[in-house]
Amino acid sequence: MTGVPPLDEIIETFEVLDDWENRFEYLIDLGKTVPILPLSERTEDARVHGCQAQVWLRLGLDDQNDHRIWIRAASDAHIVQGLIAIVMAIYAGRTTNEARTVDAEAIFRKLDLEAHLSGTRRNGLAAMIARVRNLAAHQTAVGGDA
Amino acid sequence: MTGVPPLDEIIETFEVLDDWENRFEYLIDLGKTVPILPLSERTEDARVHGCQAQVWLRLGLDDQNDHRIWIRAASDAHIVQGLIAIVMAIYAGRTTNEARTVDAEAIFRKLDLEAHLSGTRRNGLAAMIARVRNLAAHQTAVGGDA
Amino acid sequence: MPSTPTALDIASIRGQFPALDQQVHGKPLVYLDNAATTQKPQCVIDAVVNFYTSSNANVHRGLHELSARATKAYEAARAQIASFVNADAAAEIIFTSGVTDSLNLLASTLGASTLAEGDRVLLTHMEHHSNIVPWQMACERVGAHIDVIPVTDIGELDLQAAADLVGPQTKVVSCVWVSNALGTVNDIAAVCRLAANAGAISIVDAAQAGAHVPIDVQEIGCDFLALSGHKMYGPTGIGALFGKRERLEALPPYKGGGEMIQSVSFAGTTYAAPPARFEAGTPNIAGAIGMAEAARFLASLDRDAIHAHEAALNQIATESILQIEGVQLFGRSANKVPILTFNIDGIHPYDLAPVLDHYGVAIRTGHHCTQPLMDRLGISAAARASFTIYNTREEVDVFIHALTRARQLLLG
Amino acid sequence: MPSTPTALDIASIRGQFPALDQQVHGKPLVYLDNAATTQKPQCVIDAVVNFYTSSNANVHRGLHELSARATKAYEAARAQIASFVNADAAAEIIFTSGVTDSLNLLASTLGASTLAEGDRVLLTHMEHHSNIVPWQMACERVGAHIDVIPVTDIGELDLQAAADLVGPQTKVVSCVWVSNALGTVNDIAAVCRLAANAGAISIVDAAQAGAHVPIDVQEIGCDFLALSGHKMYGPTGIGALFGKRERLEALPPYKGGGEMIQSVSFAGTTYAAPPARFEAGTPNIAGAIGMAEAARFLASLDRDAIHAHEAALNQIATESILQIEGVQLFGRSANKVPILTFNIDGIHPYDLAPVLDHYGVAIRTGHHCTQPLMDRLGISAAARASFTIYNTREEVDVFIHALTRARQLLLG
Ligand SMILES: Cc1ncc(COP(=O)(O)O)c(C=O)c1O
Ligand SMILES: Cc1ncc(COP(=O)(O)O)c(C=O)c1O
Repeated sequence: MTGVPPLDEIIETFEVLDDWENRFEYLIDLGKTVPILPLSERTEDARVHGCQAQVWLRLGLDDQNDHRIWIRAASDAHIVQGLIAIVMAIYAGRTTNEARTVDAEAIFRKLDLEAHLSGTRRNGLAAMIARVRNLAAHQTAVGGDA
Repeated sequence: MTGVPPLDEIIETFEVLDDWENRFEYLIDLGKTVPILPLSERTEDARVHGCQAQVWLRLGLDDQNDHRIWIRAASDAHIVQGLIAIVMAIYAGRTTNEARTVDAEAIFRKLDLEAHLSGTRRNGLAAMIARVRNLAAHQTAVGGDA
Repeated sequence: MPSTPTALDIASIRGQFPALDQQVHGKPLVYLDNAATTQKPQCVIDAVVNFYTSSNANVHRGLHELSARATKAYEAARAQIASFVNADAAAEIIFTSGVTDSLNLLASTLGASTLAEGDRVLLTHMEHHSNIVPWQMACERVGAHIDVIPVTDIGELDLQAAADLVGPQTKVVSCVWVSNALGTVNDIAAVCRLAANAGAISIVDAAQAGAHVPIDVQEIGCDFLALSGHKMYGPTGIGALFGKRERLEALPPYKGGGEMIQSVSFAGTTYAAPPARFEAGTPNIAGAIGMAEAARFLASLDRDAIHAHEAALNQIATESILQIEGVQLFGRSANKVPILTFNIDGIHPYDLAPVLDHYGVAIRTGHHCTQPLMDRLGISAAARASFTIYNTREEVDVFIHALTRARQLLLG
Repeated sequence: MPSTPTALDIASIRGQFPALDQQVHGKPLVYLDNAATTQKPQCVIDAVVNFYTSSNANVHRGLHELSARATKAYEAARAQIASFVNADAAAEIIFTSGVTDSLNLLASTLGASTLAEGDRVLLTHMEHHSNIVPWQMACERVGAHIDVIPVTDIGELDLQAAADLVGPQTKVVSCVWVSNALGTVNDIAAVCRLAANAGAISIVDAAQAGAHVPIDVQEIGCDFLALSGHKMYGPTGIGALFGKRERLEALPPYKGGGEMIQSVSFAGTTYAAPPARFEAGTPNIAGAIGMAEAARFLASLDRDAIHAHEAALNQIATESILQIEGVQLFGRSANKVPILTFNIDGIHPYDLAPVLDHYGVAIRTGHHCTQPLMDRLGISAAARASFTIYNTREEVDVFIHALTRARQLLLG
């Protein structure tokens, strides 16, 4: 497992793939690049509610590494797992300053995955982005789930 | 005061009067033919609710006279007083059997006074008709307010 | 039911629904999310537009022409719904904003007037959250309890068990007529009899029944019955609650405001008679008129032919879907409307919907606001394809084809 | 407010309202019943029609294209209303079915969470029944009491007296911004400050403000503010309730049902965060979209020019009506919208409306759902002519002429 590819590569690949089935398969493949979240970490406090699929999201700031954002997450649905990969490509390893300036919605719109964003706050993807933003906004690293 | 004219005469007069102002004035004049309801009889139990104007309505069956319907009523609004006159022309002095077969709404429609009927049950005219009908349906004479 | 239903002219029915005539992702729309909400025929849209363009006014207290017209149209809508459910009188119909609002009205007012500590409310394991949560809230307030009629493996009510659950403390029996998750058409008359025999009030959630089943409250023998406009080809934001006259008269008011009062003073307020008592504030006038038009539309159709058409859709869709490997179909009652709720082994329903969407096929996934039923079925979510009068056999084929393709794509 | 409002092009605004272009009893309609409900511009009607003809689906849990579109449109409507009232976030807007529903939501949930025995709720003597009855019901449940800010002879709030009525037990202050019966525009920011200083929750009934006054909840400093779509050129059956985020988060749920839950089981149910927590069931999706379009329409107008136009209508109508013998005009504040509530000596208002109707003039008569105010004014009913942006000076003339004629007819 080489980990989630960089965001640029993901965007480029989406652009190259001209038919939705291929993009769809790529999204599912992306999901497989997300490092596995051990079952022991899939606890209630890490649950992201509002998604039909189950989603666990743990995130924080890395003490060792410039206080950059780290994300570990998982879902039981392929597509959501793919979306998680993209969220990680967008945010993981960034400083909170960087994270604050990123327009994640615009990226999902560009990738034609906007439908998964609709219904803000009741939707897993939107809730994930909101959690990362919340972390970035408050700047304070919280061990484990923030 | 000669009392409320017979229904036929009212309908004919409405037909002859071809402009609404004249019909309106006639309706108001009709109201003046209703025998006065003494203040002492304008009590809460005789109130008809649901009308913007105040309406008092007392009715019953006449023991002396073949159990025919008697009506005594009053309103503080001219138009409603006129409508009362028509209700009396329709129902007063009838037997309950006769009353049950009268289509009062059709008469008001014919007289182009339908607007006063709308909003059944929240409206004074409709409530008056409903009270008379109720009396007719139950056949039992109740002294005073029925 | 008469024996020879005439064939329905589906194409002509379909042609009345403008939203069906569109493409999605370059494919013709196959709308199979009818249990969530139905599309609207042109006559319903026109009724709403006509109201706004020619008769718009507030109702009941106006003495001018527009207000008289609006009041007349609004009260005619009430009469139309009364006739749609075969109520005794128009005054037995309360306009609400939907089934959820109606059930909250009942739970709140019965909670304040009828339920006491130790009393019991009987629900079923297949209820929609709208027929569970309001009762939980009401019961919590007064210290009453909820009993639950079990659901059998094929998705029917266990009426045998139900009989044992009814006792002297049972004050309310509230039951879904047609399950939005299983498609099952419950023997609602039997449930209402059970309630009546125990002296309990019977309430029918007819959200899904509206579009599929002819409704006769006298035949069913229910005390209350709730409909949502948007699930029976009518507008959003409007619902109708039937209540037997004497039941309505016994209920305290729900919301306070204009129109529901007889007189207001800071010293004390008296309330109007039903239905006004339960319609505080300016009602959804255009909504009521649109819903009545939808009822008129439904009443104008040959209900037996609809039934036959929907039964055929159900049969062919069921047979076809079961040919797909790994399909688990929930709700296998012989008495059901064409609602197919299913999962495919190894595939999360969340993954299914977007794939089908690319084939133009709109289905819904999730818990369908029936989490207790999902628990009962041992699943957390499922996919649901729900058909209605305007769906065709060709659409069943497109659906099955898309599903097969999705399975290939997702199982790799 | 900038000093030189540009002239409004009333004819072009008027042209957007199809219902205004009709005759009544053979006379051009002069619609002066705007405080009861406003007419709808074509853009609002079109927004509703477009939703039904192209994007109709249920919101929030669908993963197909139509549902995504419907959800996006519904949430965009929420954002539009948030911007209309200058809320901090879209999540501070709850869609309800109108001001009456919103005030019941607040009275019910604050009654269950904030009000206790001996507490006091401060209202005013000019409240609409919708802002009285729900509080009477809530107070009765918990043993709280209502205080009433008096109204002066010219129809303004006596804020001096109000200060004395606020005490440590005052938990809620709920006040109308623009009186539907007097036209008075209250100093609502002062009322909200009074509440804040006492640690009480402030609620603004903005039913009449919606169409007439620019709304900025931050400037007012209110905790809650309620709007009805139908009174601000939007559809019937929809309203919006603004609530400060932390206030909404502190409120228990109102109605139970779909969408407002986090999880449901018969063992116990947990609730979603606002705004979902307060939107049980399928919302009035088309209504919300139409209301947002109405807000967009209003926002697109030059509000200063509207204000100037309405002030001119008010002045000319007031001056003219006072020339008619025997006219008593209620509500003489310098700070008012063009609502004229009046009686004519010797004439019952019930008699006035049908006569005016024959001149094409639609006015309302009755207690205007403000019986306590009527008592304060020593009357049981009054006539009301309420003007809005699309009314013209010529219509004022027609109204005054019809009134003069009616007086002759009724007194003569
Ligand atoms: C001041 C005021 N408050 C509340 C209401 C109630 O609004 P709705 O009937 O839309 O719920 C109205 C409208 O009649 C009003 O004018
Ligand atoms: C069986 C059933 N009951 C209740 C409801 C709630 O209806 P509404 O959302 O229109 O209030 C629904 C719709 O989702 C339903 O299917």
